[in-house]
Amino acid sequence: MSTTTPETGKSLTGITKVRRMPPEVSILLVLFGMIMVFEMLGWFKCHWDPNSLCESFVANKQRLSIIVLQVAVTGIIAVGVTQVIITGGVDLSSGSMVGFVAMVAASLAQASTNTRAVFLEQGWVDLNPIIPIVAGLALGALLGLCNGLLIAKTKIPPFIATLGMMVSVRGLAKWYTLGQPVALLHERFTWFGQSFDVGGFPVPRPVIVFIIVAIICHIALTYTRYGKFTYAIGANPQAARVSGINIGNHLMKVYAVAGLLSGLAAVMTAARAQSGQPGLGVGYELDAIAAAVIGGTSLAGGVGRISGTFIGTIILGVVMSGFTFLKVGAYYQEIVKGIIIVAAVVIDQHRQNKRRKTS
Amino acid sequence: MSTTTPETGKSLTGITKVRRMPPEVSILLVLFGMIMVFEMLGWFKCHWDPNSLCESFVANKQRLSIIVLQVAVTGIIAVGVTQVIITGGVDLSSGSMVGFVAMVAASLAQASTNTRAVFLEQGWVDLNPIIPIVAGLALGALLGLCNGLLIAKTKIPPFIATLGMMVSVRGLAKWYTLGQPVALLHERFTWFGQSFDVGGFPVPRPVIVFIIVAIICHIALTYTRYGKFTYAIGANPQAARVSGINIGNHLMKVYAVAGLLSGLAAVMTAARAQSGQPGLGVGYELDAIAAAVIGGTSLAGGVGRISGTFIGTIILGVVMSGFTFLKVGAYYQEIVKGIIIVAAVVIDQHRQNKRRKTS
Amino acid sequence: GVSMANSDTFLTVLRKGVETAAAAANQPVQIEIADDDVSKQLSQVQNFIAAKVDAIIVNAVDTSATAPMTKAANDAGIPIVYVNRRPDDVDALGPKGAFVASDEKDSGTLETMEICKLVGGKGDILVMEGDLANQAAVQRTKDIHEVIATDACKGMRIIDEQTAGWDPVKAQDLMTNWIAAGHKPVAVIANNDNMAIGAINAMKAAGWDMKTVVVGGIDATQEALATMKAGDLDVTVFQDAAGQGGGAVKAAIALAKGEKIDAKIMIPFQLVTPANMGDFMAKN
Amino acid sequence: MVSPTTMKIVRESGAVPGSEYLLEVVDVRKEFPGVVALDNVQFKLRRGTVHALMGENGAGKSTLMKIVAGIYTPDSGSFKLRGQDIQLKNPLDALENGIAMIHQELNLMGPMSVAENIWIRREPTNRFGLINHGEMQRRTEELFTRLNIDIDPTVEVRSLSVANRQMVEIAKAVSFNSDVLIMDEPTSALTEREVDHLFRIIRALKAEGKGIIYITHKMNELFEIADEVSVFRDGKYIATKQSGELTRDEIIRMMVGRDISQMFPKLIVPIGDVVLSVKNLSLNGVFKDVSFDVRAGEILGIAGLVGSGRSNIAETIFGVTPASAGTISINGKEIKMSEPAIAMANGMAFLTEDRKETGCFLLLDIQENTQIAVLQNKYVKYGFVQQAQLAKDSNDMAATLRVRTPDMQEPIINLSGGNQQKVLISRWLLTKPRILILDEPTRGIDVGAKAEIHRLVSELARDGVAVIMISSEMPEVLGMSDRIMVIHEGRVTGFLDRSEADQVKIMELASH
Ligand SMILES: Nc1ncnc2c1ncn2[C@@H]1O[C@H](COP(=O)(O)OP(=O)(O)OP(=O)(O)O)[C@@H](O)[C@H]1O
Ligand SMILES: Nc1ncnc2c1ncn2[C@@H]1O[C@H](COP(=O)(O)OP(=O)(O)OP(=O)(O)O)[C@@H](O)[C@H]1O
Ligand SMILES: [Mg+2]
Ligand SMILES: [Mg+2]
Repeated sequence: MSTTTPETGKSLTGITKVRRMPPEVSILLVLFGMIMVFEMLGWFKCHWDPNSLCESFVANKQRLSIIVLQVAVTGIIAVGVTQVIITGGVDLSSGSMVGFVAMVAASLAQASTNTRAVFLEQGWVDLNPIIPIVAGLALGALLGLCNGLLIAKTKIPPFIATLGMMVSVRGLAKWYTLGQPVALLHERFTWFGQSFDVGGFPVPRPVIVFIIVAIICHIALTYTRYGKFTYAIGANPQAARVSGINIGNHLMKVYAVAGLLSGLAAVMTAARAQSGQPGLGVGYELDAIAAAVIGGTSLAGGVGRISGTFIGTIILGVVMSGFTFLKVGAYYQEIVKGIIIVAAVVIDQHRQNKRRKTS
Repeated sequence: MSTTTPETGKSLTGITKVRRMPPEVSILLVLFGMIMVFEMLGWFKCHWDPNSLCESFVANKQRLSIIVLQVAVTGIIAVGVTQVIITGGVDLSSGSMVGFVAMVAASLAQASTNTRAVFLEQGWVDLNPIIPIVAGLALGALLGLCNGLLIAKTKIPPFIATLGMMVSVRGLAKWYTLGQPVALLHERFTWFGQSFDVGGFPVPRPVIVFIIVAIICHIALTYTRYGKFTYAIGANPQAARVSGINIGNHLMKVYAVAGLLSGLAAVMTAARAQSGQPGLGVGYELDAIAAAVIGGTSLAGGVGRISGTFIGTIILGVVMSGFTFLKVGAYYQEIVKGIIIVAAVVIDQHRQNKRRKTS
Repeated sequence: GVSMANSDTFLTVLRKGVETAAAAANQPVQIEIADDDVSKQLSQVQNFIAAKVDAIIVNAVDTSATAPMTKAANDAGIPIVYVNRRPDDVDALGPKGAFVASDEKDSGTLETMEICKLVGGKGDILVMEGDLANQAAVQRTKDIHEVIATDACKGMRIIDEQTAGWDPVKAQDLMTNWIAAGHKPVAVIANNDNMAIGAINAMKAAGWDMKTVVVGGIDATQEALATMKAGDLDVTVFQDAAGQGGGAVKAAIALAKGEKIDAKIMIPFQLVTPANMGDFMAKN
Repeated sequence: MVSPTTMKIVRESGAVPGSEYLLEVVDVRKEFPGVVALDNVQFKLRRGTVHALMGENGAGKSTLMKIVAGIYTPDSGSFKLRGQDIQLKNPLDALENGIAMIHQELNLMGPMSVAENIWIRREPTNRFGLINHGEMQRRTEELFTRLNIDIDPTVEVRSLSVANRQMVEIAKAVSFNSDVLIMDEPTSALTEREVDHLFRIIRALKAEGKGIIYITHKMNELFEIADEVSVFRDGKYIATKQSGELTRDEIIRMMVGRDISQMFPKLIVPIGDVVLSVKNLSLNGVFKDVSFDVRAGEILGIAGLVGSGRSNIAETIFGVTPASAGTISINGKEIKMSEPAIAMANGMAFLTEDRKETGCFLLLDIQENTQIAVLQNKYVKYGFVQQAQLAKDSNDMAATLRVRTPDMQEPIINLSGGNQQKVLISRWLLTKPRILILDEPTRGIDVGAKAEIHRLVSELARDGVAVIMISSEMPEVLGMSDRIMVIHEGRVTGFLDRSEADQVKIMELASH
């Protein structure tokens, strides 16, 4: 949470200085450790069972890109929810938002080839892809703002406010086309979900978007007033208020940003799925929160960094790909996944405490 | 985990003398208000659209019993999760526990008529219903204890610990019979899910269990040290520690109790559904938390009462039945449900503040 | 009153069938969705009984857990009709019970047998399962294994079998992971069309020629048929959702009127291939 | 080495071994990252004595006491209780062996009632093991009458003012009737009256042969109550003396290692015209019809007994608790103070009374804690924070106030109480306010820094800042104020000019 580099500021008294590594270091090690483990397991496997093809886990272009791609959407959401959690709140509605916004965006991105396009009568087909994208982002921001308003104006706990939104918005997603999926989207729109090739290396556009979003938000949280206030509110709302921060207004901003990012995630999902389904995004909110917490964000508020969340997200991706890599049986995957999530946090925390002691 | 924004105009020392009037009163009014509303809407409806049969909402034996029955299971879980939340924690794993425990209990409650009974070879069919019940409770308590151990020993946030359990235990539920449901249970077991008749009034056994559980836990929280410790830890862990409370040990107890109750809920569900399904209980954890918060439990910890949770649970039941009563379309139900959850909390909080101000 | 297992693409069509048929008979319907939760569905049925509906139509979340609902309805003397999925207690539905359904076992079998035919009964195949907590997924996967066990298809070998939870995006990711793992299947068998299409997207993204791999799904959704037209999807299975919905309503109304009707109406699955796809275009 | 449990049993059996010292700490060492909090310190406590600990902020007093109370475990060193070697593993061991502690930072459970807070873990139970609330109530009232505290045992602690919470802490500690009673700056939030009463309690305990460890930064208290004094400096043990054979200056020299003027003489500066003017300000149930002016360069002291409403008045003026009636005008312009932000926009600054609750961002580092308020209007371009410049200025500010820390990136939670207070003061000084409201500004601050702060405040006044200073410390109010406003139960009972003001007059007005 210390946002200036340890080096600035001369030691005030004769006391020996503390060497501070950024907290990401420890979680980064967890990530590497995990990759190593998969690498080794794969190696053993290939030696024991004959009919398994021997190949490296990470040294594989497609896998590298899928590892990130399959969590890019979760990651975009996680970047937003990290900010919410830093304020001491939580956002359970992001998954539902993905569902609803994806439906709306998709409905505006349909190709005229679709004889049952939602807005066929209005002739809203083959539209410029900007329209569904902007619509999606706007809708997301709007829904996020609703969260913010509820929390700021009515003072109800974010958990309950966003839980309500989670239920209602999922309802909206189903209601929008009465459960019908929205398919056959124009490829000028689905283009955003595809990969492009860089020297034989497939780079998925959602990944690029994820990285850009992460960088922007990292800067915003670390170097701007917006960021400072976000941390302050999470660390001690009363003190923040007495320090002249208008908590209500700021929370609305933060939740709107989170909503905007959910909207972006939704657009990306629709572009990838090449369709909108009311069921899209179920459970994404928990994955996103998990990514943030694995990355060192504290649900107590006041602590957390986007860089950590980024790594946390990658960890989730590695786990998923690792399972298919090792052909872990479908039934065991969930069991193990839960254990890994917990383990990651435990190891990370353990290391941090140790470092604190020994430094 | 959730720092709600400090109320504007609330003194830092807080200039409010808190009247000793039980907080349930306000939420109870919300409940009555809600019932009134449904009653009136139904009345209007019956006058406007001809082919709707005119009848009262509450003055209907079957409906009264189903209102409570359909939330009895959620309620039993909510009673446990309330205690967890009071310690400042949260339990996301209860839903998955219901799934897994229900499978196990059901597998031990099958009738010999079932040619594909899980433990047919072992001859474990037509067992005394005590066996599946005890097994279920024990398993629940054990899983809860795992939560407690994780949180007490590794000091990771309850949210992440129980999230991990949520994923893993759901995996166990599916793995247990590789997704196959467990059906054809012996009626000596399903008996517990049925209603018995009191003067033409159907009284479901799960409801009885729910009420008993609620009363016991209410006493435990209000009149025993177990209760005081629970509140103290949630209110201020540091203070609790310096007062000589062994936080770790106590948390383990609380989570074990929560697990035990999830196990009980699971047994009741299996008995009622007359089968065990790996998908049982999905999302129950959120309903339970919602019930607790609607009932006035604060996710910040240190505040909450079983009596409130009880009323909160009933409110959820009234909402569900109310929709069917008014023939609200499936798609609108979700939308409205979310709104109602939020509204209930808002109204309750609003009333409480008003009362404070004016006292 | 009508209680649907969930609101996936297929059941949505079925629901539409119910609504249109009801509208035709100007019989008001109250539709609830159980989100794949057995006890929720049971509660919904009990709520219907409390609301004294004329008849109850149930699209069972789990066909092995229909007994309590049947009993509740019978006790209240309200007709109950099971639609789409064949309840296990089919012979114990009583005078006021009926079902309009197809046998879930057929779908997976039809799909796999056709694929087996297309690949000449041998080669590596990948299986994409739906949500493992969901009966249809488990059943369809079981069918796949049974078909492959037959002599005709012995040559086929399942190299991996994973769940994508009915979700096209998850399916896409899973397929990409498989491609990354170097799998070169002759066929991909999915539990439903959504996942099949996801898999197709992934394979196309990886630059595979869809002629070289057989892909099968179930449901024959609009999107699926379009994909089939494009030559990407090779097999899907059609089930007359709308027809079932309508049939259920007719049966329900009849029972409510106290008329005597045949309590077992079977509506078979039909295999859809590029050859006969034309017949189904308009149906869903 | 005896186990805590055996020791406990021995104690309960009443067979108290007659060793000269209740408590002996030998060569105890405790390190925190970058800080040697305690460097092989010694400490001995006699029965029936009050032993004062003195030392600058961050000297290690609280740390030592936390070790004694079993909250921290020392890195090395031995520990004797009633002559027996013993190792306390947790607070429970300490409590059961007759060591109770009043913490410097209040440690109470807000949402629980006063009675519940005091008797937690010791609730009276009936024969079914159920808690007997009536009995608990009775015991609390009994305790309160004995200590002559006037607080309703059934109200939630969070609804009490800081001072009242402090009293609850004291009552709780006493209720253990332990042999060793540690008081870490118990009077920092109390006024003379409560202090006098507390001393009466202490003397009684002393008479019962109990040992009291008393930490304070208030010299006069020291000479009034302490028998022995131990002085610490930078985590090192300096010396132990009979308080009788010591003078103020000697102690200060031992503490600081050099001579300093321990009371800063206020600069007499020309008073400008009215900056802040308050008319008939009222807040339902707390205070009523408060009217006063503050002029540029003037320091208005607010005196009053605990719970008289001083803090609430300040809160209302700063817009934390909007008034129910009355007006606030700045430079003649009436302003509706509904949010602190508005007050700050009008050049106000407000150092709150409760460091932990409404001051520190405990999880954030010193830098963040220092800069948060000033970011409202300075050091920000296009939303970006001018970190370099800001770091330098905060650093200088911290240096002037002599904050004891490795660097500005240290989480403030790791600072000693007094050092936290210094950081909060620099937070507000950075904003260069024109109206400065200080609520117990030197609470828990050592003599050296106190003089420093008085100098700063007085210089601000010279530069034309209007200052309102709430203080429960008579010498401070008398020494610093140009005028003193006295509050009694939420009503202004009079103004005293610097010339006429003295302790007696204030007390009269404060308690009618
Ligand atoms: N938990 C901690 N982590 C790191 N450093 C700490 C911790 N607790 C105390 N310190 C450091 O140990 C030193 C002694 O702190 P301590 O609280 O004992 O001082 P003190 O004598 O009580 O000061 P004050 O008079 O202000 O209360 C300080 O430099 C403080 O920064
Ligand atoms: N949250 C609260 N609930 C009820 N009464 C309160 C609350 N906070 C303060 N009070 C009462 O309001 C009056 C003013 O409190 P305040 O803290 O302003 O007094 P004070 O003069 O500042 O004394 P001190 O600050 O030294 O405790 C006191 O009677 C106090 O007990
Ligand atoms: Mg201290
Ligand atoms: Mg005060």
